[in-house]
Amino acid sequence: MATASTGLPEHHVAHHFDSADQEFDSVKTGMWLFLASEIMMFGALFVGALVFMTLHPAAFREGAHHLDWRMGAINTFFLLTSGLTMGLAVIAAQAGQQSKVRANIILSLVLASGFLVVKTIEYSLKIHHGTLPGRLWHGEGFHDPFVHVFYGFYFVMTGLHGLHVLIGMGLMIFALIRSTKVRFNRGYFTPVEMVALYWALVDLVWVFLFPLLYLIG
Amino acid sequence: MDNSKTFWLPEKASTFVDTVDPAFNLYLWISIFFFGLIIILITVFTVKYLRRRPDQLATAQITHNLTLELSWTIIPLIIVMGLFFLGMKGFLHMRVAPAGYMQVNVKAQKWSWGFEYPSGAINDTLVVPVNTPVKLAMTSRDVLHSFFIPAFRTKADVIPNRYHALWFQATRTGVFPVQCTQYCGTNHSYMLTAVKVMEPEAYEEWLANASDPGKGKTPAQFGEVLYQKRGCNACHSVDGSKAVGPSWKGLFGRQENTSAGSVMVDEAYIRESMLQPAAKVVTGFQPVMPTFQGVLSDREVVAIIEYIKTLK
Amino acid sequence: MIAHVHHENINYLKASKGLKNWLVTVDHKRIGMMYLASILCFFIAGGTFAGLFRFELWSPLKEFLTPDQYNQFFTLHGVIMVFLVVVPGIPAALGNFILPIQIGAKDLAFPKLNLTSLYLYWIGAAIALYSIVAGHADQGWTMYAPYSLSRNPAVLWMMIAAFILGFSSILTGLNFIVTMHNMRAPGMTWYRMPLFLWAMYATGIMQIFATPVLAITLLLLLMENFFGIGIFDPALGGDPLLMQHFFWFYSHPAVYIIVVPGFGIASEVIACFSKKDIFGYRFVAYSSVAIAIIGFVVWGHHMFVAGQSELADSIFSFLTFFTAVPSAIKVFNWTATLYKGSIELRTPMLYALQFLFNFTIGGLTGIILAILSVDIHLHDTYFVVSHFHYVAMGSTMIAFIAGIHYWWPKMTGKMYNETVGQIAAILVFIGFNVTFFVQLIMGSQGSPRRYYHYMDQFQIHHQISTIGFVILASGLFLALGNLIASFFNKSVAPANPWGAKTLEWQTDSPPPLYNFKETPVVTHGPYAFETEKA
Amino acid sequence: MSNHEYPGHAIPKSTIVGSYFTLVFLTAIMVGLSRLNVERLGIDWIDLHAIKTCLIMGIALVMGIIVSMFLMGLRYESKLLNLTIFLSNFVFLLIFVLFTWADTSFRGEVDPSFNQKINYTSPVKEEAAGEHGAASHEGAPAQTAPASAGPAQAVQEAAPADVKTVPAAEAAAPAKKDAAPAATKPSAPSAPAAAKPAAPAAAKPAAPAKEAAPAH
Repeated sequence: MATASTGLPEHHVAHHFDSADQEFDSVKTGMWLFLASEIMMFGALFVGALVFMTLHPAAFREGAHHLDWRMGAINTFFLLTSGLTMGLAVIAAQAGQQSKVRANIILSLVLASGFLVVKTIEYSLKIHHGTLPGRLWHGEGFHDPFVHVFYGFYFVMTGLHGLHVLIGMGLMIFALIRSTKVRFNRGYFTPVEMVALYWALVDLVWVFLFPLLYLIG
Repeated sequence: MDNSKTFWLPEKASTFVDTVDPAFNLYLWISIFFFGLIIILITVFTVKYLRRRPDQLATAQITHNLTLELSWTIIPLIIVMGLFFLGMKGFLHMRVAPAGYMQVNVKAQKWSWGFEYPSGAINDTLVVPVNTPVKLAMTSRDVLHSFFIPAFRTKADVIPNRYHALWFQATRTGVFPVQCTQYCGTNHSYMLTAVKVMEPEAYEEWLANASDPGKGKTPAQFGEVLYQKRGCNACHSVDGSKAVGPSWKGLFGRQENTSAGSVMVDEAYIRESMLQPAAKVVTGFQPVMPTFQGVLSDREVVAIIEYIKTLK
Repeated sequence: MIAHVHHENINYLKASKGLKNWLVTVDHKRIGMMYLASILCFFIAGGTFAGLFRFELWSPLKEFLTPDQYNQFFTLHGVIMVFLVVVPGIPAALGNFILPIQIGAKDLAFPKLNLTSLYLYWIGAAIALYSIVAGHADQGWTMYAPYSLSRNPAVLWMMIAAFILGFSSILTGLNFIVTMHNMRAPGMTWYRMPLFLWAMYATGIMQIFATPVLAITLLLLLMENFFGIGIFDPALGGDPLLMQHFFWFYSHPAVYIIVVPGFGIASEVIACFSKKDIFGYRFVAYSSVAIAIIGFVVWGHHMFVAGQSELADSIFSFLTFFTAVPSAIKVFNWTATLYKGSIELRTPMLYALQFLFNFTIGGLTGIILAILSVDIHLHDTYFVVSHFHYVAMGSTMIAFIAGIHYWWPKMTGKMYNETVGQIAAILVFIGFNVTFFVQLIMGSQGSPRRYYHYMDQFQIHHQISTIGFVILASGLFLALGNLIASFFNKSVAPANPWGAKTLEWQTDSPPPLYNFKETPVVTHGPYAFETEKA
Repeated sequence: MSNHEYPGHAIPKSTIVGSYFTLVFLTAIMVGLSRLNVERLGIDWIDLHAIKTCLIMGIALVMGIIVSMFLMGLRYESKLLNLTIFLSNFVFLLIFVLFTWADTSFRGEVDPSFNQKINYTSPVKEEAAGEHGAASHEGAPAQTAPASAGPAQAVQEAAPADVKTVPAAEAAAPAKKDAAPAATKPSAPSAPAAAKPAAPAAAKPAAPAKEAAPAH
């Protein structure tokens, strides 16, 4: 076990659990069930997009054509790298290196905010071009009468994903606070593991969202 | 054969009756059999094994019997599969109109039905010849509605911005109620009309004089016919009583304050209120009136205005 | 944290005093009781809305409600009953209380998450009540586009309320599944768990995998209302049928979330009062999970006349018939449990037999709606209204009341008056069947649902139904009064008044803070815990 | 696998870093593939665009598997519970999308006029009005037109093919009925015809037959 240099209190198992292992398993399965409901939520949006794609393929292609794939690629890079740093944070937590955990989480926060910055640039470009969903639409040079529905889907899906990036960043800050309150070691690293799981889900959703919206056009 | 109402099903008046009723009655007997079986078993067991002494134990702890379990898994499965094919065969017959059908356009709007015949005749009740397949191309002008004729055992939702088809073939003459079954707002339960089935000759004669409703009538009389046929009566009264819309009695020449200031009710205001109803809404009323742009011809607009003038 | 002195054996009601302790408790028993109180209040509220328009329908003419008020009341009746009473109903109230005790655990896996789900329920309920004040929500609980796209503020608030209540339901399901996987008492394998828990497990699956799709449907409806994105709105080229697909993909599993917990309670009560183990334990357990899975593939049978393609109609009709098989297995197994038993007709048993009667009619009237040709005639008529009331009210609520009566001594340590309970049960049985059986006939005669003004020939049916409502309401209030009165009698109920054989009756009632003095070790089946009847 | 006195499993650092680089590499391939302009290659006997789409989604699927199996540690789980939870998601979503497609792409088999969308307004402003069939504006439905800035471009649709304002005499005799409904088309789920591009009728330059409403 790493030396208790940080002088932080040890984590003790909640009263209704019998062992640390049972607690960790329960928390992990609970997290996976929560991630399942998140996947079902995004999945329902993907189904909506797929059905719209088959109903109006031309509109989908025209809409996707006007998206900037470079911004999407940069965002993918940001998310994948922040996924890496969160994975390294978990390994550091298991090794009991408290400061390394904080460093990795802060790095992930920076990369995540990079993602949001690129996302706001993209949104401001859309607002500038006027390609906003429904009533707000005042885009120029579009032919297909359903292209505004594509942007409806685009904004709902990337907006909801962006919201989940924000939630993920909030959870990272929670993990940072926990890292100052309790010592992580091989026996207890649950908060970092769960935040990393949640962040990996945000990656997973983006990995499917990026090609569907940006690349298929 | 007896076409009147039975205990479970309404009167019989279309070819679909011999698709739906036998299936309904067959299922009725299946469910009576199973319901009776279970209720008799429950009452017999309860009475027979009632606990008479407080410490009386169960006479036998039988907890499973595979053959019994499999039997009440397989038998219901077979029954329901039979029901499925019965239902599907009848369903396809009810959805595919035979060749040589007569087409009528149905326009549903909030709380009234409009029927348009290819010959240009318009009516607020559906008049059809007997023993000829009729296909309705239905569309709605605002929200979802549903065209349901209990006597014909048929129903189809009416979807805005699309044509949804429904066909039937009446087997006897008479007037059969039509109801809207998809919730559509305040007067959803008043959105009623009727199907009038006539002999072919009587139908042709009706169609002839219905095709040009204005023939041989003064514009005011034609306006009165339109008041009925175009569904204006659904929202505007002619006896001064306030309905969904303002009453037409004594309307012409009156000063009305509207959402766009006070206006003298003249021909231009009435015409504008028909084509852009939301422009000047009389205060105290909701802007729910659909537009009649592209629905009323100019002659009809003039006729209605003349009719309003006569209502003092 | 206030230092409150407690050792294991004080019962949970006396463990800590004061409203504050109740509102921040993480004890599953207290959360279950708070859920039970809220759900019964909303049941009364939903019932009064039903009563109001039941009296209005006494004659086809206007009695005392305008058409708009009638529409608002049937919408509120639908929303309150579905989202606030029967969907959370049995899992949140009885499940929260009984599940940890039945598997011998000290508490659910995530007590704080359980409290969060209770607060989400209360916030959602508050917003739903606010939408009554905010305006007139008259779009029905089904919120079909394009009628629900009228940017009516009350409708938008109701959508936000349903959105939040959905998350409360997800968190409850999540808690149950994790608890059942990881926190069973040593020695309790899956087949040594009582059937109530199998029902909770099946409900949890549906809650986790179906409710998020409701969240997306409501999100898209809100986007459609605010920005007119044109996915559902036909005037903008959207497809109202797509909205119905999204809505029913959640709402059909939701009706199984409503009824499957009722099966769980029925299995417990019938087995206990005929002094026999349930007949065909594994078949009944598997049929609960089978219903949960099949519940996901049949949603299209709500849209046979809505303009769906004929291929989809046939697929959905074919798959809907498969739901008949697990239900038939359950009904036959319950009936077989009575065979050669020693049946004692106490109040819970009266309600359980009544559940069996109503669910048989509910199930049979459901299967006819899957026959494609007959459904074209029966769809959206009172036949459908009667079918889902036989299942949601006649099966689920009656099983809920049976469960409350069955576990009342365990939950409160008090005993209710037996004869008053039996009278109430009979009144409820008569009232329910008079109210809803006549609606079957009205529906097949072609009377559409949600009608304020109906054809004269149906007046007699509506009048009988209203009389039935009066009997049903009186029976329900009598039962409620009987239970509340039990708080005031002094005698403490014995630990196992019915000689039941499941684990939760081995601890004393009301149970101590951590349910058992020491964690029990399970060495045999779920229905073999022998304690002599006190 | 996980030694029992320590909870969870320690995923080796090499796996995490390795999967990260694989993911970045796959992203690069995916983006490169999407930039490939297949029309230029001139191969028309095979639908290159469809293949490109399948390849891109295939790579996305592989990336998804890498993220879930290695980064999220599903591969190292002792119990299969979390994996079943994860996979059953996709089973339910597959059911959802397949049955919804069974509805949307097979509509109008019996009655083709059901697929025609009429009188819908689209905020997308149209430069060349003619390009889209006769988008005549006079039939624009003005019912609560959305207050979108761009003038609502009304797509006035042809009435269902079989209702033409033909002289009354011919009305009864259904002369030419191009939407002749096929005899009871066996709707057994045989291999569906190539997924009919359900492009809206707007794209079809149908001869603009007037609405069946009486002549204006």
